[in-house]
Amino acid sequence: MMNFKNSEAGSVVLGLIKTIQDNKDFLSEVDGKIGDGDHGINMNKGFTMTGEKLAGKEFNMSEGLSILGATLLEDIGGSMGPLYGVFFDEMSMACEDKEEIDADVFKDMICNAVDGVMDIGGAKPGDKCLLDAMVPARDAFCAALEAGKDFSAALDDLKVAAKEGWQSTEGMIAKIGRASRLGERSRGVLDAGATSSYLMLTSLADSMQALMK
Amino acid sequence: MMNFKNSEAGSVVLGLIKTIQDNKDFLSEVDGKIGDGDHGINMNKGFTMTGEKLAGKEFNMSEGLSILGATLLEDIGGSMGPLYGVFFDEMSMACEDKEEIDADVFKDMICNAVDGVMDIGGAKPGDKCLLDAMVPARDAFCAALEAGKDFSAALDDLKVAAKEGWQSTEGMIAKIGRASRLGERSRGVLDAGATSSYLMLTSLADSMQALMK
Amino acid sequence: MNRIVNDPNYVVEDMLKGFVKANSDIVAATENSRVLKYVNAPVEGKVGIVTGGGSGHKPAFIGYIGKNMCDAVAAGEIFSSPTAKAFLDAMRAADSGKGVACLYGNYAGDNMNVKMAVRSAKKEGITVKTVVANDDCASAPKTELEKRRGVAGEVLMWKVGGAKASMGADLDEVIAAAQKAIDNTRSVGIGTAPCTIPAVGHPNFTIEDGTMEVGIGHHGEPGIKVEPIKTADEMAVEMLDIILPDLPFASGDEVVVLLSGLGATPVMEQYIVYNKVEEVLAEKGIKVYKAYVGNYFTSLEMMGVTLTVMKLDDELKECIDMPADSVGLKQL
Amino acid sequence: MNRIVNDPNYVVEDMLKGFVKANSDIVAATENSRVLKYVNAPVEGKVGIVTGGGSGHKPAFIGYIGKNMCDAVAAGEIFSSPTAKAFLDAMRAADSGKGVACLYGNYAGDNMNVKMAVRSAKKEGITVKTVVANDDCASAPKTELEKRRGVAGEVLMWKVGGAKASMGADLDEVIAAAQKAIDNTRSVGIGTAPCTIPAVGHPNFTIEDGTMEVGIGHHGEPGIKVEPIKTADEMAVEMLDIILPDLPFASGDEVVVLLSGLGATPVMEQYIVYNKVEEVLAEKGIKVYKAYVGNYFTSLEMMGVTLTVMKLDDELKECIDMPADSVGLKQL
Ligand SMILES: Nc1ncnc2c1ncn2[C@@H]1O[C@H](COP(=O)(O)OP(=O)(O)O)[C@@H](O)[C@H]1O
Ligand SMILES: Nc1ncnc2c1ncn2[C@@H]1O[C@H](COP(=O)(O)OP(=O)(O)O)[C@@H](O)[C@H]1O
Ligand SMILES: [Mg+2]
Ligand SMILES: [Mg+2]
Ligand SMILES: [Mg+2]
Ligand SMILES: [Mg+2]
Repeated sequence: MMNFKNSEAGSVVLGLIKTIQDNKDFLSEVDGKIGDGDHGINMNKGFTMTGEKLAGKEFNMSEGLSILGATLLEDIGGSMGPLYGVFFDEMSMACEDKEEIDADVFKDMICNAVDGVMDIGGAKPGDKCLLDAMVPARDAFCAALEAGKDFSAALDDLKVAAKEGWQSTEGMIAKIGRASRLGERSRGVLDAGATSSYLMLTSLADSMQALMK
Repeated sequence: MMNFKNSEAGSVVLGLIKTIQDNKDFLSEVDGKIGDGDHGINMNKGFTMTGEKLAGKEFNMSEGLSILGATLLEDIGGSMGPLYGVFFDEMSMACEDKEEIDADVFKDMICNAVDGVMDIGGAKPGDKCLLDAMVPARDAFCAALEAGKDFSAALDDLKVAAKEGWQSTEGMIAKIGRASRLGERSRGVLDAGATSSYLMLTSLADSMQALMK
Repeated sequence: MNRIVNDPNYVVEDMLKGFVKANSDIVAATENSRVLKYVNAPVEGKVGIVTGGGSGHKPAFIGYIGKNMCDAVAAGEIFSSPTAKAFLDAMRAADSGKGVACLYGNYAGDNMNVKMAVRSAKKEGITVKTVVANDDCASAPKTELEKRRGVAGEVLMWKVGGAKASMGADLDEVIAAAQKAIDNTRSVGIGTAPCTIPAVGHPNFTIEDGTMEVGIGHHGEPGIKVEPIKTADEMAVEMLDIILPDLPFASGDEVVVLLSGLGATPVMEQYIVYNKVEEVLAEKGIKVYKAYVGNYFTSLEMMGVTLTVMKLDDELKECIDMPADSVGLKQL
Repeated sequence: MNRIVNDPNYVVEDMLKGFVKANSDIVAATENSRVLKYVNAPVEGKVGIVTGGGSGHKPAFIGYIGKNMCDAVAAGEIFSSPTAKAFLDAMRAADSGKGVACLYGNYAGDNMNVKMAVRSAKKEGITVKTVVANDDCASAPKTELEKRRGVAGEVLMWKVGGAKASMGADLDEVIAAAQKAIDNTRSVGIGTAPCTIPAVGHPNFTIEDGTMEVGIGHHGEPGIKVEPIKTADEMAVEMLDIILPDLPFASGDEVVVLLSGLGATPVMEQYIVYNKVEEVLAEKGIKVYKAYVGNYFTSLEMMGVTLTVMKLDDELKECIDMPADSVGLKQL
């Protein structure tokens, strides 16, 4: 079975929350190398707040994503509030009227979300930022569908591309965000935002694949 | 020969200066345990300034002591400015009209100096302060003369008493100065001011004994 | 590192509450717990002055709320931009119908959150214009001014913008004065010891003992070089060597100098540096019209100093001369 | 420890020079390089206010020179009393013929140097009377008030004495008001990290990480107990538990609270403590009439806070309300 019900997929959002909580210290550590060391704190606060809002509630995937996006936008500042806020808000809007989530719906979700991030942040792949994991992941997913692969196989491709994209940030010079002032000194270290993006894309894909079983 | 010429004894003051300079760090270290750790700095500044004033000048012992006392009084604050300022000023006044310095002259010097310190500071032996070295030293010197000892032998007694008096401060509770607020916690540590007093009294006695040779 | 906090995750909340209690003659809370306002805001007939930024820079940002200064401030987490919502609520609190000048520093997060807030404010009929401070010479070459960070020069931008607004200027005039202030301002910092975000618990960058980092940012962003530590006089000369040619400042100029400690630097040391700064400026024929020395823009307990110099004209002088009553800057 | 100094033995000289340059609208040098005075001192017809003490406590002591504050200040070495000569020269600089109130803190060195200066001043026909601040509850039991140190409460003593003198009071009235101020003031400090005198080069006392010292003095004089570090709220409660019963303060009292950082404590943390202080006072029915939170009396880069509470009557309120224009305390 290559799709799943929106109404049964609230766990996707819980998976995202757990992923961030589990990687809180790691994300701050990566950010500390060429940033200000708070990426894990910022993310954890927003995701944990979302978890508290969702606790004991019934919610489907699009509702969960919507609350996540709104929480990030309203309650979390920094760069991550607006960037991931828009990301999850766009994802939510792309599926809110769908009962069944299939490859095409997810394609809209990831495409709109990535566009939203580019629009608000003005960055592009190669700038050493979120987009270095997001854009290759989106591209790989779309290419896989194009090539006739099924939803789950396309998510496998997405995960591989997200990981490679994330790892490629190590060799990059930051062109955006705090680290961009470092020039050459920003090379040789992974990007914090790309790290959280890779972890969340992987979590998303894993959760969805589990729902397909 | 049991006395020496005031005019040939400027070296006594140079010996005091060197003693303080050599023990600067030690004095601060002792002060750091229950005080604020600046005793060596304070003393070194005043004594070194005096050294600069005296450099290349002709001066006898009473003149040297007068400049030392005045420098401490005018240029060095803290407790040491007034206390040691008065101490050396009184010493100087007790010998300024003497050509020969003998046991009786020195007896006046040390007695007046110690009285001056007690007067301005309001402390007494047992308070864990300068006086715990000074008073026993003075008393031993006077007692030795009383017992018929000569100047040099009386200075030997003075040195022994100064050292014992100094060491006795270890067992005392401070009753005056910064450390007095510590109560029991001030016990078990030597007193900084008694340390410098012991060192200077020893230097004084050594210099004078050398002049007698 | 011994911190004086309760829950490290709620230091900003606790601090804001204490700040309002202690300074209730000047600042007031708003419905948004992350937004404080001047007790008299919105001031009838006056352009509102808004700023905001990450916390941990005391007295920036909330310490510059007050009479002839800022009307409302959005406070973020430690070293992290406030939310778009907080900026929006600050704009609401400051607007008396005359529009709002949002005068803030050039950081990615602040840019994005202000952008979203301005968009929402517009929908509500609040006109907001912005000036983005970029006074930190060390953060990008002169050819890329738009990439430079805002640092302690922001204090002078608020002083000028706040004074101009109180003089009755309209929004465009306030924006023009604040923009002129920051365009004529250059800053650079030297860091000598790092700081620790309470919720992180260890320094997130290092400055080795015996070294100093020239051009360091307010959040420990690496500077332009790491050198063996110099004397205070040499630091003053090195900072001026970066700042003066950049504008450039020239003989005959009158300037404001703002020398700020980064948090834990004894104020004594700041005056030791200032002593040389003024001496060098005098040698170059640059006259200090007014000096501000003290902890004006800090980074928790980071050590080091930032030097800011602003070139004056008559309008800027008039704004600098105006009295001010905020917690961080009081001028009679 | 990375210091920002030139020759560590001349930090006070360098600092004083920088201070005068930066604040020439308020302070002026005198013939004695260790004495600074208010630009308008001696103020015709006004009792002169003098203080002095060791350096390293910025803004104390020189930062409290100014309008309706102190007229002249004697500056000692770091943490060491000024010379008798410096106190005398400060008295000379402050006296307009109406006499001088020398308001200083209870330290052995200061007592001796002031004593000698007062004696010399008398010979010159300058009448000097003194108030010796002893607000630090932790420094001796209540039965030995005369042994207690003066700490941050001195700021309030200067504020009151300075205001009273500016109101035209005579020397005895000024002395009585300043004495009343300090008699109604209690302080206690908590230290969380030590400081280093530049010329010494290493901390001269230790506070282990994870511990705090309750009752610590402004020069690191050991306090009444060393405890595992507590939360900010618990520190506030612990300090109030020492201060409140000592005077004692009671329900219905109106008070001034002065919460000062010891130097390197982020101001954020000071407000976190203040938040709880005010809450506890409110619970006990004690009303905060005015709060001062910030670095009012420091010890180089020592960490920790001191809490000072002064009980008010109408006269003290009037003095506290008076505007002031000094570097360390500006009040509009
Ligand atoms: N304009 C932008 N577009 C996309 N990602 C960005 C942008 N600016 C910053 N980032 C990402 O933000 C990450 C830092 O996030 P975080 O540490 O939470 O915020 P801050 O930099 O405000 O402390 C960087 O690693 C980078 O990936
Ligand atoms: N009233 C006093 N009479 C005699 N000695 C005193 C008195 N007060 C303090 N002392 C001495 O001063 C010493 C400390 O000197 P120092 O460290 O130079 O000054 P401060 O205490 O001002 O830092 C103490 O060890 C004590 O011996
Ligand atoms: Mg970050
Ligand atoms: Mg000492
Ligand atoms: Mg951040
Ligand atoms: Mg001392």
